[in-house]
Amino acid sequence: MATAPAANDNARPSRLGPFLRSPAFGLVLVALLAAAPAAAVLLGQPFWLTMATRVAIFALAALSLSFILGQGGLVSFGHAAPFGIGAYAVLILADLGFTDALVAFPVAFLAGALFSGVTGTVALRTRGVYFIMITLALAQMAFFTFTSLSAYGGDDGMTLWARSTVAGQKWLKNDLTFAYLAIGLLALFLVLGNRVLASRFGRVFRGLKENESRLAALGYDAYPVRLVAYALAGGVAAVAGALLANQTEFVSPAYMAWQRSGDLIVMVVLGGLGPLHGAIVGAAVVLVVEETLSHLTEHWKIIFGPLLILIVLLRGGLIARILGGRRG
Amino acid sequence: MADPILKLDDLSKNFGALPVTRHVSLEVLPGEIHAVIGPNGAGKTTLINQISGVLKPDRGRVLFAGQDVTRLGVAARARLGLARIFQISSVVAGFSAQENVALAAQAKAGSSFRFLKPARADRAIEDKAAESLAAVGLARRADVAAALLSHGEKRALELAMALVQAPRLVLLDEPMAGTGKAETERLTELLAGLRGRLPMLLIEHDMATVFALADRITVLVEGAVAASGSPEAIRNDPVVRRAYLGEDAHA
Amino acid sequence: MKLKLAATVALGALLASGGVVLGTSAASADPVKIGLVSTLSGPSAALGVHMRDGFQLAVKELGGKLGGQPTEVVVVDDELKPDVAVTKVKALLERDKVDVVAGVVFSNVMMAVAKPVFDAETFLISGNAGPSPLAGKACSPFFFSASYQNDQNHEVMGKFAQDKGYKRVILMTPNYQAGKDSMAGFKRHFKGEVVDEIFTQLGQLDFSAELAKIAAAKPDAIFTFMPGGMGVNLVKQYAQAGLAGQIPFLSAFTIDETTLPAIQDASIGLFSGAEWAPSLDTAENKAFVAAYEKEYGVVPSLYAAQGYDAAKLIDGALKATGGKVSDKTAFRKALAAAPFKSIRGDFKFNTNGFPVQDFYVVKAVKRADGKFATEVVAKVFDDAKDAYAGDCPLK
Amino acid sequence: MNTTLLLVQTLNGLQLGVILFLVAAGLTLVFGVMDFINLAHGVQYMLGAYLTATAVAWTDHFGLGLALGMLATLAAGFVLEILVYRHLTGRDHLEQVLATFGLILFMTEGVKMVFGASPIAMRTPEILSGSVVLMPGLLYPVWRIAIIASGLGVALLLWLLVARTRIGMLVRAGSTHAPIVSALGVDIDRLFMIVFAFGAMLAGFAGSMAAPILSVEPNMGDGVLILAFVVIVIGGIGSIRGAFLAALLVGLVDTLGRAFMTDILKLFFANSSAAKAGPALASMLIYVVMALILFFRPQGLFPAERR
Repeated sequence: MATAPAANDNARPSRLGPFLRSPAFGLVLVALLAAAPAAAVLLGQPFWLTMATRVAIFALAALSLSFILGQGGLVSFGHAAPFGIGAYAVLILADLGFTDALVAFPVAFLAGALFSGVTGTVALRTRGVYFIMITLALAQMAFFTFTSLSAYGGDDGMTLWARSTVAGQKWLKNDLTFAYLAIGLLALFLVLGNRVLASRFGRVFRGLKENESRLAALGYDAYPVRLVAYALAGGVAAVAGALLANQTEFVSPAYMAWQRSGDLIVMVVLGGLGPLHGAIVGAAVVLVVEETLSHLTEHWKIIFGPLLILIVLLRGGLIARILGGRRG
Repeated sequence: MADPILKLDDLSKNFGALPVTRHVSLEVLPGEIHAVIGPNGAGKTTLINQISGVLKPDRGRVLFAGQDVTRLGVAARARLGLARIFQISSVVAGFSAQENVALAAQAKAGSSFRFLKPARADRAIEDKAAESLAAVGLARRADVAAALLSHGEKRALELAMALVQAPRLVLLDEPMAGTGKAETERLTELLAGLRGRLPMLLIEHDMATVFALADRITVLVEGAVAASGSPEAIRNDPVVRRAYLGEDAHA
Repeated sequence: MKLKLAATVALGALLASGGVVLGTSAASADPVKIGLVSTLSGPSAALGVHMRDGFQLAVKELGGKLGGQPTEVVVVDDELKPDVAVTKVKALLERDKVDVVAGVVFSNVMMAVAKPVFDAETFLISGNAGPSPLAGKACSPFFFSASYQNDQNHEVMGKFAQDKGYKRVILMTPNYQAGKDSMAGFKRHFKGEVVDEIFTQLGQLDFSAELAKIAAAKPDAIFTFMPGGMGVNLVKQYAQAGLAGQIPFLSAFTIDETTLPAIQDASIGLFSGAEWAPSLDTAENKAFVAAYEKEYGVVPSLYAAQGYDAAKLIDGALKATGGKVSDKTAFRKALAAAPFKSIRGDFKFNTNGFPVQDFYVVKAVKRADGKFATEVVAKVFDDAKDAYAGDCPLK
Repeated sequence: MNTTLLLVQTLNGLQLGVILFLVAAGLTLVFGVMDFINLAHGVQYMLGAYLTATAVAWTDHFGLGLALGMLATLAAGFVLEILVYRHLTGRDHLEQVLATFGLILFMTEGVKMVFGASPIAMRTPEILSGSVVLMPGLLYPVWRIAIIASGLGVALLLWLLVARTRIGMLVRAGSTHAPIVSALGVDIDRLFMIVFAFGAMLAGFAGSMAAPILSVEPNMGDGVLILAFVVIVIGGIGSIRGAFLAALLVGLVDTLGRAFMTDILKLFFANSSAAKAGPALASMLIYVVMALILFFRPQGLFPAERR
């Protein structure tokens, strides 16, 4: 039973499982998230607004990682690099006088995609653990590069003195508007991501994860397909980074530290490595549990750590079981 | 006589100091089913890996469809029309049977760098895939995940994936390995139905299958060609009988 | 005078326009809520623990009340990650609706949280970090420091080196902004030759490469700024390399009571610049050190002292306003008067919210009871103001 | 750049390399034999430092304390293996990553709660503190020499163990042909337990040796873990020999890079820009080396035999 969960689902079709794995449920999740800011305002809980925004931002970053990791089997341990680059894109553009999101966000996407595209040409030559480590190495290079940028605060980072404008309007100054921008972008990229996965490109990309030699025998070259997916994921991560820069109004190399890459992997794995929207669940669980536990006790990690172990030992636990659909 | 679709020219390969392929030359003619047999360790799999491009020979050339492909990779050879069925069934386990065949069909039908249009909306590909599935008798299993197919069904699925690509040659690496008797018969029938339309290079242990299907047989012993000829000639070749069939005839 | 009045009026108007919404959340019947931001995890947690303990010791001594009001201290761990800090500070402001935010060990965290705190028109009392922007151009009427401006402890060492007549000095700091500021601060009063400026990696563990260079260059003294674990490693390795007796070791935020228990004997005789030391001879200080050692079993560091003073400062200001924070102008005025007896002795606020205070050279010693502590050697600056106050538009 | 300085820095690099090797050896074995990614290996290093420091303070004797500390680390290794690791073998790599990440959080926080966040001290015996004159004008800390010597000694011992004993043979075979080894009737679970606990002890030993020069604090394992991963990936996973050479390479490159990068840059660029870029470049040097090595040898320098 336990060895082939996918087999199970097919042999004994339950109505819930397939629905929870379907893109439609992803939209349900986004809708739930979208309810939080409105509830925050109605119930006078402004902090829910902050949390919902943060969840949306990290969900977007985790979603981009899930695209290559969950669907493509590319375990990047350097995903914080394009994420941080997106944040720096906003800061550096603002410094140069381009404060508009209509400029900053597309540039952030391109910068992240460019970084991932270029580093991907090297990283994608390797496999397995070697890939994990080379992505870490490349991200560390980016990290140290930004710590040495003294014009932008070096290791300390720098305050972004105002949020991006939209077509010259200071709409994003309003936290509610900003929250919906983040959630909106999450929804957009979730839909786009699912579409890409269902496309001809996505079919090949997903197939490569499961059986690369088979696809080679069919005439597919893995390298360019993976490179494009890797670059796209980098671009989306950078958009999340651009959002984070705007939310915290601060940019720092800490955004691209290796621990952050690890956090993103934890979110994706917790979300079950299955459909993209698992990343939303993973990000929400990590951030909300962290916030709740740390509010209870300073030593919250002594609870959170065993929790992670238990989740794995209990076979992926509820989240992964419901959403995972990991294929034997 | 037509030009051979595949021609191996003096192929040699060593693993370290151990020669595993020695001066092998053979041809597959259009429409022909050419079987390679040999005892275990004769270097059959190494040979097929050199043909498909997984391994590069130390010496010699591989000519496919009139082109020297010795230096080309697996994917490039596949794009030239070389399809392969693996010794151990190799399909995309998480995909449905239909999607597996569609994936194969897609490789032959335009660029895969299309990002937004759902792949399933491509009727031409889906129809071709369904047709190919029907041809191997899997029409009713189209929506089942490949992982859940029986062993024989997986082999048939692989065949469907090969067929949908309209290949110029199919490499079959022990297609009957591990299949039951009934399934072996069904598969043999399927392959026999393709005779004349599709050239095949067949590596197989099951002698019944080999002699039922092959137009020509090459016997490989210790990496070298020991004999080559019609099934009749091979059956009667004293060298082969001694070196190979003699030991294996009862197995 | 006139200008000052105008500024106060302007401030009042500013507060009146924005403070209305928030004002309601801090009704005087509720307990006073203080958000204490500190670094409690990661390699630098020791500093944050001291600061938090110092703050909470003061609250405890005051019977759990600040300004006579029941007080709730909400402690959050910034993890030394700026974005985490911002999120947690927003939680303090928006969920816990704190009246005052206090603490913050590191400058990068301070720079990240300052904006949301000021935007919420909440007072921010620094328990340690004093980055130059907040002292100068980006100073804020909502900011007060119970510590120092970042450059000052480095300036102390520069002045000390100058007074000692050292001619050739090597400077070594981590390669980040605070490190560069540190070198700049040192050089402000040191006029001799700086033989080399060595930048190390932040969080570096092994200084053998740098120490070999220093040994080869044979300077009159070295000056370094290596907070936390880096300092522990450096000092241990400095002694092992046989440099301890040879080249005077001047430092800031490197030798203090958070690191001394780990360095122990290797630290004896090494110099540091500080605005406070456990040996400082005031009645309040003696009582504080004794109480802290009794409560936590370790000698307090300057972070603990600053945390303690921060709580006392808030207490004094609340007493002056009758426990109310809602009237921002009144509370600011109360804070600016520094209405408390600092364990450091003399303590006034400059116009930019930073203290005007004395600075000392201190040195590590082993006390009679076997514990290690810093001890005042000499006063270097009297009633010192920071170098950035002139850039601050506040009057 | 005089020769004495170069010599000292080379020794320093060697010393760092030896520490890294001790940590990486266990990591690469566990990875090679059981195909297990253990992120919590750095925790063993930290635990070794804490346990030894405590034991030394308690017994007031260095040798005795070190022995006790090692025993305790070994015991901790067995306990963790029984409680956590054995339930994770054969699982997906990412699940192992998640669970061992949780273990890091738990152990780090636990140590912080027990010992406090402040770094703690470890005494070294008199004869090993201070410096010796290696050659005229070259003073070198005795403790670092002790680290290099003991590290090389352990490396030799490990080599003998792996190359000459039955269990070593099984480990080597297990890293390349696990199914065959278990088919031979070897209890692979027990083999794993032994390899794991032994690797934990090696990491703990590295932590103990590093304790007198580094600050002993709850997070000390994090940075070392990453470097150890760099080492085993450069060396080729499962290869002790590769780990040894890669550890020395990383130790030397990192140390020499930090020592001379700025000076080298000054030969080509303006002083101020060299001073700015030097430390950053030096910091990323080992990663550049790793990326280059993986670019040309995607399986590391000494890949274990094909699986």
